[in-house]
Amino acid sequence: MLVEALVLSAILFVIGTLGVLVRRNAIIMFLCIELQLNAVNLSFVAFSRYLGIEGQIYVFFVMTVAAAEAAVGLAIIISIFRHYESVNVENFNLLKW
Amino acid sequence: MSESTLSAVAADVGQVAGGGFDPVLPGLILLLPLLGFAVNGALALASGSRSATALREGREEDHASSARPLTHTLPTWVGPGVMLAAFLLTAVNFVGMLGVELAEPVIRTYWTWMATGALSVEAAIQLDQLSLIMMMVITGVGFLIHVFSVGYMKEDPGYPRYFAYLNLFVFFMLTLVMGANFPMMFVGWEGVGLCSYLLIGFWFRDREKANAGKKAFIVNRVGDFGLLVAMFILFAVFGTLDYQAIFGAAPDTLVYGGATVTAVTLFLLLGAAGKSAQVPLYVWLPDAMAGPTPVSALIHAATMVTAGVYLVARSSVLFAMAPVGAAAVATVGAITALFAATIALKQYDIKKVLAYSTVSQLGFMFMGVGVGAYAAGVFHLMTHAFFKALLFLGAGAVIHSMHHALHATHKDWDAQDMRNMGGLRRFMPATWITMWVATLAIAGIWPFAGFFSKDEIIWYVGTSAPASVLYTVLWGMAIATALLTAFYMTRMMVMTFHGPNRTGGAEAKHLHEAPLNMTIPLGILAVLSVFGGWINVPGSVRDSFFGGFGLLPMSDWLDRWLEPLTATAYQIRVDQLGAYASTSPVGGGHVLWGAIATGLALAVVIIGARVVGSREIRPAVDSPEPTGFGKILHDKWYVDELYDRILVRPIQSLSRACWRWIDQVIIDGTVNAVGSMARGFGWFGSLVQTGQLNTYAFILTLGALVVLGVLIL
Amino acid sequence: MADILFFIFAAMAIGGGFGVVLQKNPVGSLLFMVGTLASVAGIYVLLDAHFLAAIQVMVYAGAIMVLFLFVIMLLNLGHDYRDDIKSGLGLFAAFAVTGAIAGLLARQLRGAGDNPLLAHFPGPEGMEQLLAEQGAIGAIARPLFTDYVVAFELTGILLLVALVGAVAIAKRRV
Amino acid sequence: MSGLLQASAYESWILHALIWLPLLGILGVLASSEERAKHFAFAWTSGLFVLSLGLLWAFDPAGPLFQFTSDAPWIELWGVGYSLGIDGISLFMILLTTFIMPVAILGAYRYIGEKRRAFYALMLLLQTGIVGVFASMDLFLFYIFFELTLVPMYFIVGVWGGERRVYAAVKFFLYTALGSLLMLVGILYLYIQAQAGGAPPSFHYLELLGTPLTLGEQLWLFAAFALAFAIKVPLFPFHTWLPDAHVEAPTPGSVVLAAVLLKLGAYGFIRFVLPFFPDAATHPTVVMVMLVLGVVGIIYAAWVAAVQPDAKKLVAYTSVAHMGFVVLGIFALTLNGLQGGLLVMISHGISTGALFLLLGMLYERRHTRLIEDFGGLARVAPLLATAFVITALATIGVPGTSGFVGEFLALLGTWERHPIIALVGTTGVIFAAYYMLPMVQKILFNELDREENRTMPDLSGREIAVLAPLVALMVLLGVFPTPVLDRMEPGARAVVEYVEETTRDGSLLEAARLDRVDTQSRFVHDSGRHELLISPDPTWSLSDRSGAFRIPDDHILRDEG
Amino acid sequence: MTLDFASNADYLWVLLPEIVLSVWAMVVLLAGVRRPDDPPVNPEVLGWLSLVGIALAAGVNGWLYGVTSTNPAAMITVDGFRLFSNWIFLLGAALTILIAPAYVARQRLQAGEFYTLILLATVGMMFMGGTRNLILLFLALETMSIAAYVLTAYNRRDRRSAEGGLKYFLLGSFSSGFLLYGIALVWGATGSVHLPEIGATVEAGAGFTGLLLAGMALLAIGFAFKVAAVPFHMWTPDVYEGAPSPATAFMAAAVKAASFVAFVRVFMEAFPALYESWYPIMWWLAAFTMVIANVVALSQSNVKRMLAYSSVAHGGYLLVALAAANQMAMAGLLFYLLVYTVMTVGAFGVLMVVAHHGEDRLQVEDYAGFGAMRPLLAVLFTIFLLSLAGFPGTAGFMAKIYLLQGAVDSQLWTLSILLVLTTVVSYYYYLRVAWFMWMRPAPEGQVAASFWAPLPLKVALVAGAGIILYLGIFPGGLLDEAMASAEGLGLARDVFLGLRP
Repeated sequence: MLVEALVLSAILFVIGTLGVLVRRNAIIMFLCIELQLNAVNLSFVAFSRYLGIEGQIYVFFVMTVAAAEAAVGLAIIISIFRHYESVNVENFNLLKW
Repeated sequence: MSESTLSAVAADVGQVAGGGFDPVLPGLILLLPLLGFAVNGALALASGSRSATALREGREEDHASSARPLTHTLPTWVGPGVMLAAFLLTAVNFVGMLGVELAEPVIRTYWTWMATGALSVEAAIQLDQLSLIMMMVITGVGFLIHVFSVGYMKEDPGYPRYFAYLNLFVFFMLTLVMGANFPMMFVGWEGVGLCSYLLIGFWFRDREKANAGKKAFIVNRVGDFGLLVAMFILFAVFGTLDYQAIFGAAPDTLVYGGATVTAVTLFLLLGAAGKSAQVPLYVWLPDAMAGPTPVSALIHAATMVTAGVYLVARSSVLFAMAPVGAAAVATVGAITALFAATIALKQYDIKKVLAYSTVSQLGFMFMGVGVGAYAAGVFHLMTHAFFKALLFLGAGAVIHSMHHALHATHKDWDAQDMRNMGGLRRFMPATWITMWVATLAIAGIWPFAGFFSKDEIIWYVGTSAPASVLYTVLWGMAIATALLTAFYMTRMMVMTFHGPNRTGGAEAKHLHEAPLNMTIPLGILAVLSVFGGWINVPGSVRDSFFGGFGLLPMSDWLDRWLEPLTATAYQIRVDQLGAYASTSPVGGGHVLWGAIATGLALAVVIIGARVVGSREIRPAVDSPEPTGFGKILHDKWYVDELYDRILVRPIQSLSRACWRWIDQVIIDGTVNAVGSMARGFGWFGSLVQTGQLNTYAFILTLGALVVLGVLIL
Repeated sequence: MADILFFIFAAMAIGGGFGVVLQKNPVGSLLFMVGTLASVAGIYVLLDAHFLAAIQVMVYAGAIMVLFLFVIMLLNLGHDYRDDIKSGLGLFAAFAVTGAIAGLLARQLRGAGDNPLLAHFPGPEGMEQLLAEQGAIGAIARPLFTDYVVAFELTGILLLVALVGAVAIAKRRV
Repeated sequence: MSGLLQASAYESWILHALIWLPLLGILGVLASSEERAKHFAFAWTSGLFVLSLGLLWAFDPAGPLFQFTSDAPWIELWGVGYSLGIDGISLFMILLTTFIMPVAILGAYRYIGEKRRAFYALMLLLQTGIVGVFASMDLFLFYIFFELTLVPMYFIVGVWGGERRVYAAVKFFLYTALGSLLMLVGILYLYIQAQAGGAPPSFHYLELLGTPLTLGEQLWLFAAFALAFAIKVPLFPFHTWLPDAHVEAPTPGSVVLAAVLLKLGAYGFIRFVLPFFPDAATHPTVVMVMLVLGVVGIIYAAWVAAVQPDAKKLVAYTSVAHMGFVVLGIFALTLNGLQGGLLVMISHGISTGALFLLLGMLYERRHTRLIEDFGGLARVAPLLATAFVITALATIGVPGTSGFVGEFLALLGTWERHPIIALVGTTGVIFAAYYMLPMVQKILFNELDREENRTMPDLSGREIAVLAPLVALMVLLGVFPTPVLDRMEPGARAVVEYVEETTRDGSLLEAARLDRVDTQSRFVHDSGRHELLISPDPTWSLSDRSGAFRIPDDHILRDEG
Repeated sequence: MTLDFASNADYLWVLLPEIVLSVWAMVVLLAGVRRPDDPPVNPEVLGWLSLVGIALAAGVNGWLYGVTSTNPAAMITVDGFRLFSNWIFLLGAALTILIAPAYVARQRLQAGEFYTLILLATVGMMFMGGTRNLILLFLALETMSIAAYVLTAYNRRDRRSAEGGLKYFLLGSFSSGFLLYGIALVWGATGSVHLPEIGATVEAGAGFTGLLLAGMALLAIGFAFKVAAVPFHMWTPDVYEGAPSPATAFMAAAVKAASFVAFVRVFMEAFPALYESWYPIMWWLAAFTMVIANVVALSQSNVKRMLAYSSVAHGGYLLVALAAANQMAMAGLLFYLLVYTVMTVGAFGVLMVVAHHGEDRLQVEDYAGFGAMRPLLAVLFTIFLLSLAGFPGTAGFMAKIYLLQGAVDSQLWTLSILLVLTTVVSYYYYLRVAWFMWMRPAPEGQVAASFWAPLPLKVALVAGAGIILYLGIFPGGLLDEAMASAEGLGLARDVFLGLRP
């Protein structure tokens, strides 16, 4: 089941990546990033079954990070929404070139 | 430096040279003109500053109206004074040398000039027969011309500057002939060129004159290039540049007629041709007449332009070893002589006639030294110095007078155009007589100096290499040139002094004889033009009618005098080519051909006087432009135009092209293009920076893919 | 049985993932995400990580996703999704690149089960034993507060940073 | 004199003083008022010049090759030492620098109107850099000083320059920096190679000397070094920065640039390129390329100079031509050529420096540099005209001036090996007249046809004081260059002979592999006139590194991903 | 003191600098708290207060030199590399705090939180430099990153700040995902997240190579993003431009330094045996980064953005050290980071002065006449620019030489030449600022008073310039220190060249 889980993890990771590439809604992009982290967590868990319980602890930490990121990220999104009245990243191109 | 000067003086005083000849203060001969230069130069700066101040205040300095300041009276004494002293010193040394058989030159070394590695060039002077003869001519004629200049240049605001330059010139000329090695000679060589440049452009306000000076310098530099290269080859072969060492080792080191010596001689010839205004580098000399006339007399007739002859004579050993080189010298000389003579036929400017005449005569000298008759070449050099200086000074006196006359009436005629003169003999008889003496001398009429020197050259040209057709041709050219010379000189004299006066009535009143300080030098030179030729009369001639059946004081004196220097060359020549023939190419000996020559010349003079005298000459403004062949001659065969077309302009265009295209477009263009490209790339690169998050993420992912791929695959 | 369950969960997770990416409505995406998280939680259970499965559902799906939803609602983003997904070349390129990455990763993962190293570790049996001995929570808690105490403390700082940061940025009045 | 020098332990402190005292002077300049800064700077640099004059007496041509040596560790980790020492070559380069500096500063009294303190501070900084380059015996130190000269010059050109000053300054900076940075890689390569046998790291000149290198390596390194120096010299076709920099630079900047900065390049060739890479430097193709570039530079630059409407640009191009002679002299690889090249460097420094000063004086008076704006100046400014003419003559190498001796020796030396090249190069004397005389004529002679020029003042006392020593030196060196030649000869001879001996029988590598100590000592021993001894100073005594280990060649340049 | 980590209490000692700084951060946070109606606390005071904490941490860091760890399995090391990098972070933080107050005051930012975030980010960095555990590394990295995201978006009145923050946050988290995935795979391949253990496993060939390579690639990607290597640099210019200037300075200097330190430690301790595999990656990253960043920087007219590209370019130079992977290069990297931190913060300090302590005058044209009006500041700026350009006499030169030596040691000729060539390119854009500053007249109406530099900023600038010049002339001691600190790292290249047994 290890390989299967890993492959699933990879697929989820890539789907997350895909989401970041194709979505323009900042929140959804962030959501996709969360999906990536989740995918990695799956890898950790899959490995942990063979390599020991540490993997689950790592997942625990990753979740913490994800939560922290969520807090800050959503704060930033709120902040930018106040300026642009939008979360569509295509509008955010004051900084370029 | 101070130590060296001290040791130089010590060398002068203390040492006694071998051979019983003890030169008296030879260094001082050099130093005196330099001293004169220093004094006059300082005065010139002072005077220049004063007139500059005047100029700034809005008025032109005019010395003629005000009393001559000290800066103008002092040069009168300093300039000629140092020359007199130098001449006397030279004379003392000359007399001292007369009494001894000097086989080796006396060399005085003052300090080491350039020494590195194998090369060691000393600041040394060499006293031998050749250099002393030259020094006598330079200081003697030079002194006379200085005296003449006092009168001639009196009213010129640049008077002290003039004497400074003149003194400096003499210094360099003396360095040229006294130097004991090639580089020392080269110092003088370029130095005289420099002074010539400064003096030709003396009246630099006139663009033409300044241009002439520049032209002289640049053309001279072409010659200097040859001389430099010759020195390089000599150093590469001999490892030294001292005369004694090179000439002593040359016969053993070099192969007769070998490529090396031929190359050396050809490059030396290039150098000599530049300085002595030989084809193809003669073009600067006629233009050099832009300078004050005494300058023309001193530099462009008597001394500097003969440096080439001196060089060939000095390097006689080398030329003797290189038959091709020697033949080239003779050929160049013959072509120059004939060519210049034809141009002189149709010139109206009195100085231009003399200029081309000088070129022509220098050609004679080249012929002489080219065929190995070094003594004859030097002989003609000497006599030519006398009569050509005389001619120039005489012309100077004429111009001086004409200038005054025209100036007084504000007539804007050319003071040098012979068509504006005529009948001047009434106003300036002394000038007239002395110039006729010189004319007869240059025409080669017995017993004037030119007869002996020129005919000697012609003789040697014809008899030097009996087997060679070349020399026979040259001989014919020489004779033809001699006849042309007689003609154009006569033409000049007639147009200037005879016939009716064409200056105009008002002007004629102002025509006058030159002052004493100008006529006395003329007189002395006239005497020399007569008797100067008597020092080197061949024995057979001396015994004939031409020598008054032995009445002449000496025979072959110069030949014998120069023998220590020419003996080696002569020996090589005899070994390789055989001795000179005792008859001319078409038969007949010295005396016969002497008679023929003088007879022909006399005939030409008389006929010429008749022909020219009978022509109606109108002032320049009324004269028609010459036509036909005459125009070609008048326009000097269009050589200047040719040079302009094939050399000067192409180089200028090329220069401009180099600048505009290679420098600015190709090199700078490339550099700037690289810069612009980099910035362009930067701009282009920054375009990826769209500000779009998706794009960024995409590129990031793409990068991730690449990294993954590279690492995994 | 476990395998069948795994594949069911996996399919759900993948489907949910694509739903997240391709659903235009943010709220829809969010719900798909919850589904995925739940599926993954199921797989955690299959992989003997029961505690994590619970946390996953509670913290991730429960707390974090609600936070997202809260923000979406707060910003009233229900309507702002017309050109929310790239189309055309961009979409294709994104699929190509991510597909290639997936391929590469899959290629590398192929033999993971045959890792010789695994022989040195207790493996699933050891894991089950550990869980049996210490319980799902104890097995995690013991190393977390001993071996990984430093990391644990660091998460404290991390959260402090997030806290301070979020407040500093998002609070309405300066 | 020598007693005084001995009593003050002159040789132990003079080089340090000459390098660092200018920096100290910066404090003085900054502390003085805007008005006084120039006086202070002038006094300070003059004092330094007087100090440096002692070198003439203290330097013993018969002594060891490198004198006044000192060695202190600086960055021990890399084996970088604060090592100083000069031979006859650097001696005169240093003297030239210390001499030109006060002259340039005095000449700039009126030219520099604003931000004077900054200007003189930069000049002093520049002096530190230049003297440092000439006095360094450590390549690292050398490099630092070499680069250090760029910054003050950049600002001097850029701040006080003419209209296109920024372009010129940047071009100057980037051009020269490009070359020197590549050289830096070369230096590091050499440094690594020298350690290959397990020797301790060192950047010391004598330690790096004789590092065994294959011909291929030598050619690469030669290229890296030569590019740096060729740009600096500047050699055709890397010369285009020079006219721009010269034209835009303020007078003192031009003076220093022409007089000293260009010499850094030629000095580098002599000091580093030839002895370090003898096989490459004597490789027929390389030699031919360098000589041809030199000759092309001589003629091409002369031609281009001749058609310049801007007098300063004209003079700038003449610098290129002159440095062509230097390159000829260097790559002729003969003693005479090298000595000639060195003398051309000195002479060019003096005469071109003087020309720039003169043009600067004209510019101060008329605010134009176009030749056509002048004419007939000899009448209103005879003193200036006199100085100008003498300088011009020295520039075109009329015998009796310093220019001649150098060019003569350089060409003579070139002829010994490469007659055709020398022949073509000699035509440079013709073209020198071709570019210089028309300018002289158009500026000084012809009719005084512009009203503005009629009221132009002649040289002031200060200007005379600036020009007089220059003119005097031109003549003095032309008449009596022996003191210079004598002192330079051991250095030049050592270079030539070292190159000759290490390349004899085909390869330096073989010889060097067999006994490196021997090749090194050959450099410091001279079989000729002077008995040259290694300095007793043990700090740089040569260590035995025979049996040098080398990385196989296929490891070199193998770093593609 | 010798620590064997038999008890976890030893971590208290070994983490003392971090603990001190964390505690102090909270102190600063509390000190900055005011009721809404009260006037805000003076940022300068808080700044000095923060500096005290940094000084304390620095003191403790110095004390750590006397501590040895006997347990190689400990999560936190006390090797020279950590301590040296701590200096860098502390210095960067201190300088940032010194230059920040005027900006903070003028932009009405919340000073307490601002400094707290900087200090906490520094704590994260110090963990990054000190840890050998990948998970801890990840946490530390996130601590630093999240603080950086917040700092970027900190100026809520400025939409550019918010935009930069969002971009940074999204892309940063995105890349963190890669990094984390890399950690997971490496753990899966080797069964350990402890760097020396991983290294040993890899060297023994015991790990599973397929996973390992993928994991290593993902780690490289993650770090490449953090150090802004081309093509993972896309966020840098935007974020640097958008962020408040002190935050930019902090990110460009310390954040980048921390990322590099972690990058180096991971690859040097865990994967030296795989040098041959990852070396081409570093090579190409370095090459691309140097070339593209420098070239693109040429076309920037906004100085802040130019400095952003310049920062990317410096990352390229540092990557050369990574490609060289020998001790010399590692020492060079440390030295370079230190110098780079100082000069970057210095440059940003002057930039802020010109920009009115805001985001107003950032174009290069705005520097016209600066030299005439504020010569001293302009001289300082020139020194920083020259140092950034790597000019002799400045520390930047010594640093670059150090890197070059490392590269040359590994015979990376092409990279070395690329490095110097791109350095020449960089001269252009650095000098361009200098020429506007010195060689252009000031626009009408510009007065010297509009360039206002408060005391702390001056202190920072003078100190920075002093350090730059001192290290440019007497770098010896610090070079030795860096060399000693890099002890044990950088064996990778040596192993491969066969120069060492």
